[in-house]
Amino acid sequence: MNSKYLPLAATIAVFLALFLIGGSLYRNFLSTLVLGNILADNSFIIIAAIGATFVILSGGIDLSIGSMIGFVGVCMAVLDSLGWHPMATAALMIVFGILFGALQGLIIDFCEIQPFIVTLAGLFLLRGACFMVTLDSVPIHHEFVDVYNSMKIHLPGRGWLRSSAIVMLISLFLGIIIAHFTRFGTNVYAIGGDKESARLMGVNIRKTTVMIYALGGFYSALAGVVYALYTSSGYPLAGSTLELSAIAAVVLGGTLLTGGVGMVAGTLFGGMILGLISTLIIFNGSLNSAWIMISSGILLFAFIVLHRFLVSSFNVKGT
Amino acid sequence: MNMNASTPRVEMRGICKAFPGVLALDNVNLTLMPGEVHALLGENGAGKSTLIKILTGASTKDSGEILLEGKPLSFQTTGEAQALGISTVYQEVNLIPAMSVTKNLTLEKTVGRFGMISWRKAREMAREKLRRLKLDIDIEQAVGSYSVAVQQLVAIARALDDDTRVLVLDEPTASLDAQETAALFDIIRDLKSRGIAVVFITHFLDQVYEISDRISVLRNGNLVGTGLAKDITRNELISMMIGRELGEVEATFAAKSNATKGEPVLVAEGLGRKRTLKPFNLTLRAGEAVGLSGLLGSGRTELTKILFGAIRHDSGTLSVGGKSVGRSSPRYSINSGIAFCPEDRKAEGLVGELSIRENIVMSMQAKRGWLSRVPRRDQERLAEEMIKALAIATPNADKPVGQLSGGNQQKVVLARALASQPSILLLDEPTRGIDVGAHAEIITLIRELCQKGLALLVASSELDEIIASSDRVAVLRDREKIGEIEGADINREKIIQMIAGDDGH
Amino acid sequence: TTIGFSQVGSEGDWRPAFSKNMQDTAKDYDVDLKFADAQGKQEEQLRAVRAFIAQGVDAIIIAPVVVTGWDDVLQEAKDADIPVFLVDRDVEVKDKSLYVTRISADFNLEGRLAGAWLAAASKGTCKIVELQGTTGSAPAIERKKGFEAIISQFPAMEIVATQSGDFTTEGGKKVMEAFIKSTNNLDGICASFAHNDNMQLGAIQAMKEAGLKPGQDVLMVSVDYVPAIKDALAKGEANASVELRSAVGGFIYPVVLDYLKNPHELDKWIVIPSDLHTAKD
Amino acid sequence: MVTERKNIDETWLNRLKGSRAIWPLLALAVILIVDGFISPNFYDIRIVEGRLFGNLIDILYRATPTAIVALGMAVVIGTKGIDLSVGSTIAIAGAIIAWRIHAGDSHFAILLMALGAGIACGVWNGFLVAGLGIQPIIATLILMVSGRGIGMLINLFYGGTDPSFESALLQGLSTGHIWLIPTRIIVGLAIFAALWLVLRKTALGLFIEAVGGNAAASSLAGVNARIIIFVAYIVCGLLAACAGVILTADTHTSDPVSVALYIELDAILAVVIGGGSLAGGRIYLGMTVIGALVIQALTTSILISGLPPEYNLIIKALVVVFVLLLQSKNVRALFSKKAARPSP
Ligand SMILES: Nc1ncnc2c1ncn2[C@@H]1O[C@H](COP(=O)(O)OP(=O)(O)OP(=O)(O)O)[C@@H](O)[C@H]1O
Ligand SMILES: Nc1ncnc2c1ncn2[C@@H]1O[C@H](COP(=O)(O)OP(=O)(O)OP(=O)(O)O)[C@@H](O)[C@H]1O
Ligand SMILES: [Mg+2]
Ligand SMILES: [Mg+2]
Repeated sequence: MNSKYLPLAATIAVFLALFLIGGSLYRNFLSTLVLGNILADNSFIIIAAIGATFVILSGGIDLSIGSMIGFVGVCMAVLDSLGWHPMATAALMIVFGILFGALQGLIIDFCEIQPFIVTLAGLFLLRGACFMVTLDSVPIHHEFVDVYNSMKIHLPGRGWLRSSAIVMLISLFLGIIIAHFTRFGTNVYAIGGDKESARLMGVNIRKTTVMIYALGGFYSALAGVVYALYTSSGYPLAGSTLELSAIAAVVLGGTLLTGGVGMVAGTLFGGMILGLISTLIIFNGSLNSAWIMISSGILLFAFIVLHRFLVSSFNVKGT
Repeated sequence: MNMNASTPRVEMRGICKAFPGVLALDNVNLTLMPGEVHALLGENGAGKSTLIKILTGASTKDSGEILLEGKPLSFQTTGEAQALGISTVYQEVNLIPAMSVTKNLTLEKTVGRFGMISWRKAREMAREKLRRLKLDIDIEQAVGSYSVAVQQLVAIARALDDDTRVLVLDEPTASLDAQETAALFDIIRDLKSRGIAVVFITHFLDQVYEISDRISVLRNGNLVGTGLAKDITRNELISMMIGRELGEVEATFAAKSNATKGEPVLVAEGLGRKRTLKPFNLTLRAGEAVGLSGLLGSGRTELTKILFGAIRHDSGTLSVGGKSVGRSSPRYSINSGIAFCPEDRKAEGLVGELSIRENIVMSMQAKRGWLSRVPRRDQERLAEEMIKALAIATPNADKPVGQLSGGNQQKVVLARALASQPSILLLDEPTRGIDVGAHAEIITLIRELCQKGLALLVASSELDEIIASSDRVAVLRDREKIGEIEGADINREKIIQMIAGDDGH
Repeated sequence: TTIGFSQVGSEGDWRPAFSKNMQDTAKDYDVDLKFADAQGKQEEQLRAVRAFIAQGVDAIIIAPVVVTGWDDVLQEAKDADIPVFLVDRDVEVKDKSLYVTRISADFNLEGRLAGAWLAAASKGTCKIVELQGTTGSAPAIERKKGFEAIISQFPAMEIVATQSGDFTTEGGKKVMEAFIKSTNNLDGICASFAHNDNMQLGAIQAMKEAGLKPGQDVLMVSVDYVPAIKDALAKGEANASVELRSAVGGFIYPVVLDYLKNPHELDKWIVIPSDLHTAKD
Repeated sequence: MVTERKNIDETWLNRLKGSRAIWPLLALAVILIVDGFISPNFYDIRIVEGRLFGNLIDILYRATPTAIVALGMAVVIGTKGIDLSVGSTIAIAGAIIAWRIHAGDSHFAILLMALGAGIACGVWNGFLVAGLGIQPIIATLILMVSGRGIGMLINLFYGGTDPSFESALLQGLSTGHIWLIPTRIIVGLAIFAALWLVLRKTALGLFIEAVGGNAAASSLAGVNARIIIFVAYIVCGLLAACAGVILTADTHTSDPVSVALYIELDAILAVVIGGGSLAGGRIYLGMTVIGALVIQALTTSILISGLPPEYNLIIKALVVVFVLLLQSKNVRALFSKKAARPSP
């Protein structure tokens, strides 16, 4: 096996191990219902994380994800109450997401300001914009939402592949194609690997950076649409700190935060591991709030250590 | 030679470029004819790399103009320059270490349609490019896992495009040995015959005369002169470059040292590491210079790193100054008086953002520990001394090292090792990219240190350097030490014979 | 009986006390409580409810983070024949039959109680500074609405400054410090209304540090009635606090268990009374 | 053979323009001037209850904990790391203070315990980053998600219903004053001076910057990169605990879930406004403090502006963008009508 697939393989192995452990501990855990839930309940995190994967692969970071999800949600809800069709607002919001991301990318490259800070300002700005749109949580009543939520595929057993999960899997496929089979994708890796070299090798840094953050904006706006349809409402505080989950999903999926190394497919499993950790804690159910927080840290730690152990032991055998 | 083609391929006129505190280029003109190999020479920091960075879109000029086949050029990115047929190999190997060889070779080159990439075609293209350089490596491995020399070859392969009109090579041969250099020159001759203009920067004068048609010399950002290679003698060339004669220094270079061999200070017995280097014995004595010779990938770098503790050995014993070392590490080695110059100055040598002074005092400071800081005044004095001794071209010692020219960066790596006042010095390709004048001076300096009792190990792909500087030569082949030669036996033929492996084993 | 309880989070002093009470009293009613803390995120809460459904609990109690977005998951619970009870905040669903009942206090009423007390105490003339809860959160919105509904009846009562203190002591203190400076030492201010006690406690500290006498110079009214505010009331540094009961397990479990034994229509809102406390209590 | 090259003159004005300090300071000045328009008596400083009192003092006073955390963050960022767990560290330190005061320990011992807890948090992060080689953002995320839980758990040790306390010593450090001057500002200055001495008068600063700039190269130069990274996280944990003492004593209560929420973002922002790069390699202590002051000045102006709270974030975002654009060469070039040159 090529060594670049090692982290991904280890991530998958640990995911399966955790899933099996959960199954042995809790009744009804080992089922397609739980698996389907994990896919659906994390679909927007994973969608946003796919965008974040590109950004992180390029050596950047995008903190505006959570706010974007909230902002898209409130806009969809408010426009719904004004009689817009959700698909129309979705299209509008995705265009907005792309433009907003592109603007962030432009500021990052043209002004030479660090992505962390530009997107942190983006986080404040979009969250503030949510409050401008509405302070209340607003339901989306359009019947399209019911149609959307009823589109699901039955899995063997009790489980469902819900519409959100389907959208997520399609975006994942798209992400994999972009990352691994386009010039743009290769340029992303190049910039993340060594920006100065990439520039000298003829990569147009400005264009690529703008496109990377535009793609990030696209995915986070899409995540916002999925979130809004999933909860059929908009809420100005929705998605707070989701950017951290998204980044964690990317990194758990084997992508290096320093850029240049990683795979989009890993992000799927990274996101599912986060979901699995939460689900395990809920199934346990006997912890108080304090222990719930502590144990998510412990499980995260356990995962990371197990992952490192697997990667290094594979490595020794491989060479 | 194809010198009568009327329009120049490229004309650079009145190029000026200033950096904070330095005028890197002052009104420089350069003309490239189709089908010529144009050597660009000059001391470290003369402005060669800056000039070609401006030509290739990697850097912007302050004033002046560039014409490509008579048409004025204005581009802002290297991508645009590449599209116009200007291919470049920059001085610091510019590849993406974490990406595979294939990807590095095909980045921003068309393979596939509609922005999609056909990896099958990409691999074909990569193999084809490497074949021309007779390089046979696994193209799916990350470029960073190969030695600097292989990376250099990959960078060259990348620049060889079918639609190239101008090929710019900035010290492509600095870490290559004779065999690879010959392969490169074959290709250059072929390109030349197809009317491509080649700019060739190097510090090896032999190579200049071997391959180039015309020569331009830069000094302190000014163009000193341009002329046909056959009209300029070696001595003229050197005095054009450094502004004075070199005869005296060159004489020292040639003279054999007569230092008396001292006590063994470093003894390796059966030292080795699985999959890296077969166990070897090696003794370094005070006052003796040992050369390390071998082909590309023969394990010179590994051997020095194992001695230094940067790669941990898994067999054999190592003793330094009579004490045996259990687990060696760079820190331990530094503390026991060993200093090491790594081969890859960008990745392993320098901290680019820190100043020259800080880089120079680093090892010395590490040796003293964090509590007893070298006083600022001493730091400055030391830095000034080193800048003077090694002729580092810089306005002051507080310039970030990353902004120095390649050769001057290399000198800083050396300066750091020397500043820690080692009793054992391990050098891996120490003079990569250093100009002739400084080269000779550095050899003299090290020779003096040897005389004062320093034990020296030099790994180099430059046979002449090895022959000139060593009292004893260890030869490596295929990650194994195959022998040592001493005294009068040290000559080109003997070493080549051993390296090549036809010495009757 | 196994009951799943999805709690909002553990912010402030009140909510952890609420969670603790729910977990502690579960034993008294022989309930196996599956507790999930959503840390203020609706997505975590949806995940918890779905996990409860997958686990096959007997009933689900939700303290919703937000009022909207519940139709789907409540429908799933209904399809799985699991009754859902709301505590604390309300939900907005198209089909009210998706949950059995809401057992909780009334935030709007709390705001009104505070407003009414202040109107009486200030005889209808009062310039007020307000410390809001987290922007956009249901209690902040409802308490503000209730409070304003009352004071709008009195032309001489008005809110002259309002800021968010995020329901925290630290936030309340920072905001009050700024108010003190922007109103020239609370010149002409007669009352401070805080959306919860923690913020009010912070405000009290800020006033004391600025040499003001909270409770005397300025009337202090807030919501929650946590232990620390009781001390403040006793010392006369606060004047009134509307109780939001945290020991409500005794209200909630009987309703749920009773319903499980004997499913029947219940009122859609069983109100837990809110009392206003002053130093006299 | 030292090159005699025409050195380009650096005028006094050019040097000032080129200096890193000028832009954040300018931003601070602009914010303070705007404040003067918002609130006419903004600059008044009086003596109340035996200490200086006024908006300007308030900015210093409120900025102190953030600045202390930001100094620690600057050290970690210098090693090319990041510490997301500072908020959790503050929560843990605070919970320990409340717990031990309830248990009746000596308050001086409690102070040491709180600082010790910060060191322990730093050791843990350092172990994950330097020992296990986990990426800093993820390594510190572990403590970030669980640290506040640990704080809550500690509160539960004594019932957890009323975690408020009184302590003359700790409150003296936080809200007290020594001759007119708030103690915490003096504490902050002392910490700044101590850190400056440790970094600049020993070789630690050089080592940290070297490791952050190029870990491989500094290892080969004999610097023990692991230990340096370890030390950086310990310093950051210790400083976060110092801020934790001040913040907890400020409100006399332990509120692990919401104390110092998002302080990690403010601290990172302060470092960056102060010219630090998240790519590591440089530590600017003074500038970091100025960064923290900019943030606090902004927060204070929003509070006194009288605008409804829903505008807070938008204003904060716009000002942050403005401050950063001010620092960008290309943007300044655009505005000074010179054609913007692409980055070199
Ligand atoms: N980015 C930069 N910032 C500041 N000064 C620079 C920068 N790049 C180059 N210089 C300076 O410009 C001068 C010319 O450097 P250049 O790299 O062109 O030299 P060179 O002739 O290629 O030398 P070498 O033989 O050592 O490679 C040097 O003094 C160098 O310090
Ligand atoms: N010509 C080559 N063909 C294939 N692999 C090579 C070649 N040269 C080097 N390598 C690979 O590069 C890696 C590094 O080699 P190493 O550092 O030992 O080279 P070296 O002996 O120090 O030579 P130099 O310093 O001239 O590069 C090894 O893994 C080796 O397999
Ligand atoms: Mg050069
Ligand atoms: Mg080598």
